[in-house]
Amino acid sequence: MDYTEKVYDHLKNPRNMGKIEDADGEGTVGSPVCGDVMKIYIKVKDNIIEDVKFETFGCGAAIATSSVLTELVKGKTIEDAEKITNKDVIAVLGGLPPVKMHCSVLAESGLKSAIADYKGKQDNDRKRQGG
Amino acid sequence: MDYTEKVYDHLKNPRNMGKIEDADGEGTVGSPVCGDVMKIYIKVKDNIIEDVKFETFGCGAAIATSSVLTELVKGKTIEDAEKITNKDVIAVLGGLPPVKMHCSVLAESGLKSAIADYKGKQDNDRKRQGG
Amino acid sequence: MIYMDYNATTPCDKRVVEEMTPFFSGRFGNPSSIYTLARDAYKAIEQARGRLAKLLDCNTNEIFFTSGGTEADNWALVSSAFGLRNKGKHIITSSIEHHAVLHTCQFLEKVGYEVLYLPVDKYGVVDVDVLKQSIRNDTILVSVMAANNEIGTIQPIREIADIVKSKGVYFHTDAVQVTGKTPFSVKEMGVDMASFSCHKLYGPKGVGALYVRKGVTLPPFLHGGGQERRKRAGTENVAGIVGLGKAAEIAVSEMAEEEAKIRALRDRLEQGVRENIPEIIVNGHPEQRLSNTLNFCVKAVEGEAMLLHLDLDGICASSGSACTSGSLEPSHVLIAIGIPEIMLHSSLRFSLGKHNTEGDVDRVLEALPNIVEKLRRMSPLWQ
Amino acid sequence: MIYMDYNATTPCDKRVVEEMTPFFSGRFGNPSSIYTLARDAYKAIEQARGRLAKLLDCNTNEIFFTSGGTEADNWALVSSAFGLRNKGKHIITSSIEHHAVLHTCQFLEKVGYEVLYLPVDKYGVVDVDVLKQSIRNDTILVSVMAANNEIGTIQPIREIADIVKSKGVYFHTDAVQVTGKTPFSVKEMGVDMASFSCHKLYGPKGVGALYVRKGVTLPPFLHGGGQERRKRAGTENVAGIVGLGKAAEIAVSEMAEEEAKIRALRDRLEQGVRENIPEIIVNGHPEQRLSNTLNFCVKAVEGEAMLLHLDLDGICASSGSACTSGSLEPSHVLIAIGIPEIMLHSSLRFSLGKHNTEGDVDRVLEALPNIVEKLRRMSPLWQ
Ligand SMILES: Cc1ncc(COP(=O)(O)O)c(C=O)c1O
Ligand SMILES: Cc1ncc(COP(=O)(O)O)c(C=O)c1O
Ligand code: FES
Ligand code: FES
Repeated sequence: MDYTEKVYDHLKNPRNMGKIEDADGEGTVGSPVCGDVMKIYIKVKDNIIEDVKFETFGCGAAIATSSVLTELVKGKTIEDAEKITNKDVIAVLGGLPPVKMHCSVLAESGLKSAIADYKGKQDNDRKRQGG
Repeated sequence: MDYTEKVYDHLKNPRNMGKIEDADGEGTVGSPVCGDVMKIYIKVKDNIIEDVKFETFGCGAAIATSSVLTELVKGKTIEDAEKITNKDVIAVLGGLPPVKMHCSVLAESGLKSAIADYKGKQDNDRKRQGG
Repeated sequence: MIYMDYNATTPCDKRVVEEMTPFFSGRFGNPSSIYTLARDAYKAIEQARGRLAKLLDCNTNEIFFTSGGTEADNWALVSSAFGLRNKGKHIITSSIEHHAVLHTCQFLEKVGYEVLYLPVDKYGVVDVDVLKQSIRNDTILVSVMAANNEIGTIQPIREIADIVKSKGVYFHTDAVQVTGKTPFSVKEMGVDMASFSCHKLYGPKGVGALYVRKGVTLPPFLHGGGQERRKRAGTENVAGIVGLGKAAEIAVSEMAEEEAKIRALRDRLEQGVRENIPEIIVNGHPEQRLSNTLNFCVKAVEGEAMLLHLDLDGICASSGSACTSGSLEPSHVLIAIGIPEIMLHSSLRFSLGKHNTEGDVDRVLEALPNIVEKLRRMSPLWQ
Repeated sequence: MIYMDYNATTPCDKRVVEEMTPFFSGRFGNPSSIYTLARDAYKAIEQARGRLAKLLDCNTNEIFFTSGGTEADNWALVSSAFGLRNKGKHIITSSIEHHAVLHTCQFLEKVGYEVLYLPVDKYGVVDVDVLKQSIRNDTILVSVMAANNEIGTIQPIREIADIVKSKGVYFHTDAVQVTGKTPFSVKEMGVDMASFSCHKLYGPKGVGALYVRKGVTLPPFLHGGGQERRKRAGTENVAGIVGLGKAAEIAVSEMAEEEAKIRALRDRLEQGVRENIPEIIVNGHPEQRLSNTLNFCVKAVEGEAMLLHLDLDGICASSGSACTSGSLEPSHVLIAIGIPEIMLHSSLRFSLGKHNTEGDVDRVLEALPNIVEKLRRMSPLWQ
């Protein structure tokens, strides 16, 4: 097994690590029993992801992919963010060991789940506003 | 597998190697198919083995034991010679590798067979002389 | 670099390498050949056998060299099973064995054997009562490891051997982790077979041995030439075996002193970890444990993440056994001792050795709490 | 000392030892661990795999390292047999295989398999017609060696592979003796599995490899940790594998030149023996023979006696295979090629290698006739 330098870089200096207390969307995926839990927080303004943060309990690949994902997402529209896949994340990292490929799916799912949460809240808001 | 120095000594300088053309007794044991053939010749005078020679087709142990045997036998009475066993031969050699123990039996048998041949001839002579 | 993964492997002692080296290019004869060069290699192997026999406290002709602990385990189990198949097809082992035993048992299950995996208590000690009740008429082999590689728990081998042998059943122990760390006499323990691996005691990888007590009938596992008294075919790893012999000789004379020193360092590390990192669980038996091993779970932090950060700080450790580091399954040993599911991915193992110093321990105690704190700050499971 | 027993084993090339040495004490990590030290060892193994793949002309992921040729042979045969037992229990091999194959077949016979041992002609070439007629619906494996260790005869592997594979049966070849002596491409030969041993090509003893063609299903033989892509458990013999890689690399670049040189020396020796020793029989195929091997029977003289005398003159040779030197049974290979019973104990094998010179050959030609004469004078079978 062999991680790229990029992976180590994100391990050492994870980008956008932490919570957003008043997040507009929030997604949790994985389970501690499986050895990986990831939480993605997003702050959205005018359909643009203005801020994003992650929390990860997981292996090196899980941490690095969540860190990269937040970098890719920041400043993108919701629609563009939804197009980001684990392949994009892996490409930024310069590859992942074969046994670790699945970890990258976690980050993609985490983001999808946060966006779904955001959209759900939007709908609710609209409904409450009498839409 | 490990031969003693004594074995190598007898290999290099086999004692009493060769034929006795007018032997009083002669014994052949073993078979080329089994990988070992030994021939012992004895010359007897007044019940004493005056001369003894061997020919051997066989492994290092076979050669060394036949060589040692001839040394032990020379000058002994028939009765004393008959008492010589493979253990005596092995003792002189300072031991033999376990897989080679059986080879020493060959020399003992060769001598026994030569003595039997000698005795048979004696009997015949005696008979012929009207015994 | 601070190396604290001696249960995974050890560096060769310089004296071991020195003794091995001539056998590569100079004294290179095939021990089965007949000429002087070859007999020299043969004698070197027999000298090594004598040295290992001293460490294990057995006769030289009870030792058979193998390609490592894994082959020794496979040999003992598979050949016992095939050799005794007319007597029965029931095998008993423990649930915390090394994969070399566990996966071999699973193979045997596939080809028609029945295997019982004994439970262990929270310290990892085999339940001797269950063992007693489980031996049947068709039980052909019991295999319980002497010391566990992950948590270090030492089994009551003598007691187990007494029970097993009173029923006329063969008893094998995987002694890979105990050898060279603490005295272990196969004779006193009363075992029938025992596996060893050289790279755990400052010798080379790829060589080991199986002890087979005189009187035990064990068919060969590797078939071929007549090496190792027709019990283990294959041209001997002469240099490796010579290394094993030297490593055993060194262990005989230096083990006691090293063990005391290493235990003190391990205890210092354990105390420091307990004091400086909140919410951990130390695994394994408090006393009946390898003197060099410290295994613990760190709440809300994943094992590999800690290892990678330790590596960035120049510290080599493990999250369990080396063989499972690349895998994603939680440790079967931690499961067996009842660690809560949520902690199964949070283990860390430090296993110390003779090159470690107090300075090493202190540097680990400096680095680790920061790493844990950083990862906990990142963890959605940490409040 | 004149060493002419390169088929038994070879001295390590200095460059091989040089490359291995750092992996004992410095670069000693366990390749399965996660930290930098360990990844370094892992990468070294993968580099070695690449180098061997070049020599064998295959993909890197088709190579699995073992503890030698014997383990590779056992693995290929035993695991094929168990893995395919539902398809059939019929195995075909030749009557002149190395014991690592023959004794494994005998083990399989004991546990319920049926083995056919193909006859060979007077040169030791397998009877391809018998092979053709012998493949049945329940045949699961054919194993024929690439080159014989005793007499050097090279089999028509490509032709055999075509026949075997046209019937949908797996084909394994013991390529231990051919590797590094003459080019051998597993791809061109079309084999499914092939065994190799490092100590026959100027590398260390106790390490080898099994080639398993992509697409071939072969269960593991050694069970345990996840090494070698879960196909061969056991902590890797890192130094040995690195040595194997280097030996392979050297073979790739130097083999052609060495082979020509060695063949010339062997031919000089053969001619000298024919001219100076009456009543001999040269064994093996006149052309389809390893370029380094000369095996002959000397009428009325026993093999071991000649070897011991050669040793006293500082010459290392063999009477057949190294494994049988200690044994008392005549060579099954010589029996199979029809050597008369009375000559079976009279064989001598010289196998040359890259350190031999014309001077070596001439000294052997000086010594040997005298030895034969001396022993013939002593022999009751010589007139
Ligand atoms: C308890 C135990 N058994 C067996 C083995 C396997 O030994 P080896 O790596 O020599 O194959 C190991 C270590 O890897 C071990 O710790
Ligand atoms: C043809 C052949 N097969 C297999 C082997 C066994 O290889 P190893 O000695 O590495 O176990 C040898 C040599 O010993 C051999 O010559
Ligand atoms: S997140 Fe589970 S192994 Fe990487
Ligand atoms: S005489 Fe037959 S092996 Fe020695």
